[in-house]
Amino acid sequence: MADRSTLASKLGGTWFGAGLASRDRDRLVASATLRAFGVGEILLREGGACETFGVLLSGLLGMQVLVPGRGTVTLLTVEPGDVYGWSALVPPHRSTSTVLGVEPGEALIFDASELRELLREDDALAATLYPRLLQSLGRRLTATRFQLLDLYARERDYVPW
Amino acid sequence: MVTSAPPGATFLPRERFDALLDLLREGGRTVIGPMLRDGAVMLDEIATAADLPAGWRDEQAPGHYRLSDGHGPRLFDVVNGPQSWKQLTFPPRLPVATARREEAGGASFAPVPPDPPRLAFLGVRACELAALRVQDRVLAGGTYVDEDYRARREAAIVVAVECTRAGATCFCASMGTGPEVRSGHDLVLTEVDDGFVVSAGSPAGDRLLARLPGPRATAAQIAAASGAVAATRAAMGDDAVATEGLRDRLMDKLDSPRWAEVADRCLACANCTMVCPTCFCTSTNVHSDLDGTVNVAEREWDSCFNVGFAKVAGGNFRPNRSERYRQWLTHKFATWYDQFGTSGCVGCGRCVTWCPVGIDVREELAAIAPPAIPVGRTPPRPAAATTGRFDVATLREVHAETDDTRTLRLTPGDPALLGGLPGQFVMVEQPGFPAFPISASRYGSEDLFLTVRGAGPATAAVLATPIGGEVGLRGPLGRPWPIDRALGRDVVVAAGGIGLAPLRPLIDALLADRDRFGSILLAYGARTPADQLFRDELASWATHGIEVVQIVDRSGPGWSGRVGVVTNLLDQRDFARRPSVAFVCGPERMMQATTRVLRDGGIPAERVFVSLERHMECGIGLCGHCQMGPFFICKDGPVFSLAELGDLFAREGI
Amino acid sequence: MHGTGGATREDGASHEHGGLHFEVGQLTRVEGEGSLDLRVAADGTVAAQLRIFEAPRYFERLVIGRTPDEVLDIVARICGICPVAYQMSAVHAFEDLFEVPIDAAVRALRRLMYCGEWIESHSLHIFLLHAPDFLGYPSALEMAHDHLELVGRGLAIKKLGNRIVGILGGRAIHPVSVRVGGFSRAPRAHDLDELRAPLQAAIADAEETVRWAASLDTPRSDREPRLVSLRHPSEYPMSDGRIVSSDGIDLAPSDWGRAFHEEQVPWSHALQSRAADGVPYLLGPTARVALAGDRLHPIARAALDATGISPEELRRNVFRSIVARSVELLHALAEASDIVAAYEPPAKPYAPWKPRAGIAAWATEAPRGLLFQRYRVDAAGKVRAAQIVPPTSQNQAAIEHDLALFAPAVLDLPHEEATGRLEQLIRSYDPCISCATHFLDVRIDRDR
Amino acid sequence: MAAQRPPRVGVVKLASCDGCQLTILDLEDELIAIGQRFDLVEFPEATSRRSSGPYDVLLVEGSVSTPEQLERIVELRARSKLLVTIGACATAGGIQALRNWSSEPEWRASVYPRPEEVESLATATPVAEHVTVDAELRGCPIDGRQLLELLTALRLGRRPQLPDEAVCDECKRLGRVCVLVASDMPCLGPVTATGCGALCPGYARGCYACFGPKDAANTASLASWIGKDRSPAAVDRLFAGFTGYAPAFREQSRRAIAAMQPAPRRRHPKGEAS
Repeated sequence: MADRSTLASKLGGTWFGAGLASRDRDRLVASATLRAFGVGEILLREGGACETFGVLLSGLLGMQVLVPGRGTVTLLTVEPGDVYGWSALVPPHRSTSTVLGVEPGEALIFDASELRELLREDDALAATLYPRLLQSLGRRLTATRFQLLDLYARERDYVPW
Repeated sequence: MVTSAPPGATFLPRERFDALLDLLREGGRTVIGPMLRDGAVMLDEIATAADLPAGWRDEQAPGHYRLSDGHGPRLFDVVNGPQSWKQLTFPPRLPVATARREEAGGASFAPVPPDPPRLAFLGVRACELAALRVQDRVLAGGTYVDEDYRARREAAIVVAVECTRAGATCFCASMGTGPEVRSGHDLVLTEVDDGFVVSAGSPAGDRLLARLPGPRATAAQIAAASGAVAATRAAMGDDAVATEGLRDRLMDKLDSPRWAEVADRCLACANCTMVCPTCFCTSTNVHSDLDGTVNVAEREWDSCFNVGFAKVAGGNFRPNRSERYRQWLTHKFATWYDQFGTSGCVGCGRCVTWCPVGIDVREELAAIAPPAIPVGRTPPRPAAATTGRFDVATLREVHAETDDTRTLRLTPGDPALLGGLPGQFVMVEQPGFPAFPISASRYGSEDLFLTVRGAGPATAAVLATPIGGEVGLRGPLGRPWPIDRALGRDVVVAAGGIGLAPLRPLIDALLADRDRFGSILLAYGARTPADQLFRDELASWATHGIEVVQIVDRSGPGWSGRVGVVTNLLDQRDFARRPSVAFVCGPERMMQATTRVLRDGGIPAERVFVSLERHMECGIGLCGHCQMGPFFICKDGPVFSLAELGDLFAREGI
Repeated sequence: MHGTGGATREDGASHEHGGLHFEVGQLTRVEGEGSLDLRVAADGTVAAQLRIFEAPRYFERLVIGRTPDEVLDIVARICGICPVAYQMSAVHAFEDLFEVPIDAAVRALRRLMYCGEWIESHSLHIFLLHAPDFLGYPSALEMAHDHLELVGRGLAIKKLGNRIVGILGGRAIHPVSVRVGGFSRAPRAHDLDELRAPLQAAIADAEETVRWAASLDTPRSDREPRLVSLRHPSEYPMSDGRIVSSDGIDLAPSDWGRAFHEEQVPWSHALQSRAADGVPYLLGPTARVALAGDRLHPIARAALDATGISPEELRRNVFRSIVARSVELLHALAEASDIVAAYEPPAKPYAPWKPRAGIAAWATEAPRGLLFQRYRVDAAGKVRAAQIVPPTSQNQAAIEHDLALFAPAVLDLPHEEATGRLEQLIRSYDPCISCATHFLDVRIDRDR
Repeated sequence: MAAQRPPRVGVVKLASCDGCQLTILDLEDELIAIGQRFDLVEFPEATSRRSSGPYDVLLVEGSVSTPEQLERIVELRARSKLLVTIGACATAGGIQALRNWSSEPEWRASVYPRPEEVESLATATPVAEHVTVDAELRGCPIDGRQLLELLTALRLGRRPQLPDEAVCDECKRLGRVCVLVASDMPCLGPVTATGCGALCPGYARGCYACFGPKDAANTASLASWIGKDRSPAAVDRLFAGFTGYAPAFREQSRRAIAAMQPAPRRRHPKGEAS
């Protein structure tokens, strides 16, 4: 069980946490814990209650959805420094995908209800945290659009013979 | 304003005109000049003065041309007809190369050597001389030279005629090209009441003039001549087009609503480009016998107004009429300056007269880009490539990269092709099929590696070459990756799909001098794991001092790596800590997104380099197809810095 | 209905109520689509029905509301094999009504153009369509394996015919230069020079062709047809003269309707033409050679005489039409050569004209025979009604008549062979079934 | 490259004048060579050999204008690897497609004494309206050089090089004088696909669009220019020619008919709003 200051500095070392005032970092990590995970270890389950919000410190996380007949499909991977479990902050607080380890690593995780409580009473903190969250979601949205564009697909000249 | 006729001018009485023709015909020359045909003045062989349109005059207006006779004895009162002299210096059709399939199964490729006719051009107007000067720059003044054009120019004598009448669509005075004849001619005639004041403009002209019978022109005759030309200038006026700062005014109006309005009238019929004396765009068709044994590549005039002009496999960079009209007008009056240091318009007025629906560039320019204060702009860096040469390479080995992409190991007959640089390309062909551009994916000591994706018959034909079979190559062409810019700096190499192929020789070069560069990151995005190129090499690069990060759009069996797009690999990074350089290659849309992230990450536009794709047909900047704003992708690129491209990158319809 | 005909035919002879029903599926090596139905009654008499299932194209309706010059472009499309013939009948009809004076040089060019089409059409038929019947091949391409010289000669002559029409009209099929009053553009003198040498060579080839055609052995066939063609005081009939027949008809080319009329028969899309008395009549090379042989070019006349084939044999044996056609091929080449040699460009390629209301009608000699057109024109020169009578529709009754006469001789042969013989007879007429898109009695002014 | 077994080629016709298939026989210099390299298994106009398929390549001439032809083209498509339409009738409906603007029964009645005995569809339509077409040769008739290019491309397995530009491109390359600008003759060259060799301007007359509309033809602009000093009906007749049913020209007719007062000469084609 690492002490608070270590957690705060780990948070500060990530893209998500970089530039947060130390006061804010301390308030955030007050309810945070470290979680190590291995390959294939599930951190959140699609459709399940999303009770933790996490910042990836190392390793790689995959976001999967289940397609009957095709099994689980990994749609996107999360890079260290980015976040997962945003549903913890947005109603109805259910995970939109299954989050599991792709490469072993460590995440800084926050209890959902405590984090929500904290952001409710600390408007200033909320005002700095939410834009970062939206930036991360925005990137995922853009990435998904490019995946849809299927940019690398071959554009073949139609020639019947 | 006075004409160039010096005191030493000769006077040629009109009834003695045949003496001049005889002189020009000496040594078997053919005289080509203005002759009446089908209600217009066309360029044809002039046997005697009687073939010239004596007493005829033209009435010209937008979309309107009529001739009438009975206007006295003058021979040159009709100004420009629909044909310009490019008809003779740059023929509408020309066989340029042959490709043969040999009995043995081999192949041979050869250019067609120039064989210019010996001509005398009679009646070249000032605007036409300007047009020839423009052609000289475009076709014979750059890194690459159209040998056939140069030969035809050198074989021709130019006899100019100063205009003593202006057509209603003429605006040479506005473009500063006439009506006075100043240079580019061997002889110049100015027609007065009873004959011509003749003077020379070159040593060859001096020699001809010396042998031309007739008295010295009197001061009165010379005064009459210059007076007539001055009157023409006055009649024409010089305010039809405000050329001052026109280039920048136009380029600032790429979004003008007027483009759409003129497109409603424009037929995209290409007449303006066909009659234009400086338009030089061409396409090449391959004419084969039934068995594809003998194949002749024939070049023909093409036009940026034609729908197929900017097409590449699966797309068209200029699908709309408004974009094509904008391309033409901005090229003529703006980007031409960037490319050739001169206007592409000489004010001959043909595009106005011969537009079937009477669109008048003078009006369009005034409406789109009214006069304003000029702003400077730096022209692009010249191409740093060797001149393309024809060669036959032998196929040694084929390596399947993916289901539709193969890497060919070829031994060129000409070692010069191995002297190419990372990022340069070669034109590849099989007899009977059009040639297409492929960037080298590796330079070996004896072999050239090309990674080709089957996207149509031409690529399929090359991929079908048997081991030991022959492939036609021309190159190396284009501007390479500027590796020197990366010395001592961190390097980001971002590749999408088969975009990794043109980057591989760059990576080879970086590894060869690994210690001269800072950190090297290779971010590679592919469609699926199965679509990755050079899989085993990706692994080995990772063990040789390159951080290799791979990501795929769609996960697949056995894939336990990253899923997403290349930007995901870069958008958390801070490139501002140390000076970095980025080299990016992939689909255009991928490059736009990636370069944006790189710049947000702190790499300046001058140090972000991309390699562009366009419809490349000649590979040496002479056919016009691959034009993008002020650039020819093949000659000025394909590698560009974002700074050079400016806001042209990612703009639609350019 | 589509039989498959020829080598792979499935349908055959079948007995029905005492009679024999015999069917030749889709005819091959003819232009257009037709088939043949023979009904042999119990008493042995044969009834022949030539079916033409060419889809109707309503040309007589398409030209309504059009100007004369537009009509020239439209009627050419009735037939890709003889477009010039359709343009010639129409242009003469309009010029006759509008009284347009035609320059002598223009008239010569028109004749040259018609010669070109005769050469192209006749050589196509002789060498590519008909010869395989006599030599026993499914097509000229197979025939070329063993008779390369013959096919090569035919193609060379055919190419020359196409070239003549091409020079005058821009292209051999649907030429573009014919207009009321003359041509939109007349060739310059030297434009025709390229034809001189090839024409001389082709004349020699055509003389050889006449000998060859005369030497072919033909099935027996005997008939006494009524013959109809144009006849001109001095020229071999093409665009001028009078309509004459072997039994005394003598009419102006505009008066075709006085002696002939059209009927619709239930088994065919093509209307059939009959003489007033209903007796079939025969058009084309055989008729022209019989009725105007004395107007043949001396070279052609001599070649015909040298064959030793009697006028009776030539007239009565339907299979001899290939000889008459070869003689006309030679004539067209010889006359073309004369015209080229004497050519002086006209002062103006066409004469101006003014429209006027009335009936424009004319008949000219298409390669296959008399082609008649009739237009009702309003004061503005627009067509209000049209009648187009191609040669094949006029020959159709004669073909059926000859088939009925000839059939009994072959009905007992193996089906293949019988089919071959019957097709050969039909091909002797060089039927152009694609032309069979023409109609009777257009009602007037329906158009608003 | 060249196929080991010569491709089985069929040539068939629907409603047409036979001129396009005759163009094959008019390749006099190449005909025999073509016969050696292609197996002409079905070509009724030229050979008694018959085959109901399958075909490697089927060249189809003519437009679909009878119920029987409609059935037939569907069967033929099923029996053909490649189906290539040749000529204005097959690719645009041809001159007979002008009946699509009128009442077909009325036309039939106007030309047949016993119309009920003639089988005919209400419209004459291009083949591509009924089955998939792999390639097309335009023209009325098609151009021999383009036909040869198609056959060569087939044999070499490359794309045939068929121009998609205006007649004007070719007209200017050949050094012809524009009849529209210099003689005020109505000419459809600027909106018509080339391929004919700019024939008509070369013979001092305006183009009448044998090859049909070029890609993205701006018919409205040309029509209004030509219409400056001509009646709407005259301009309409110009577009209502051998490829008048091609979409771009049909659209122009729609505009013209809508603009024409009083009642137009032609009604709107069936299946199109007035």
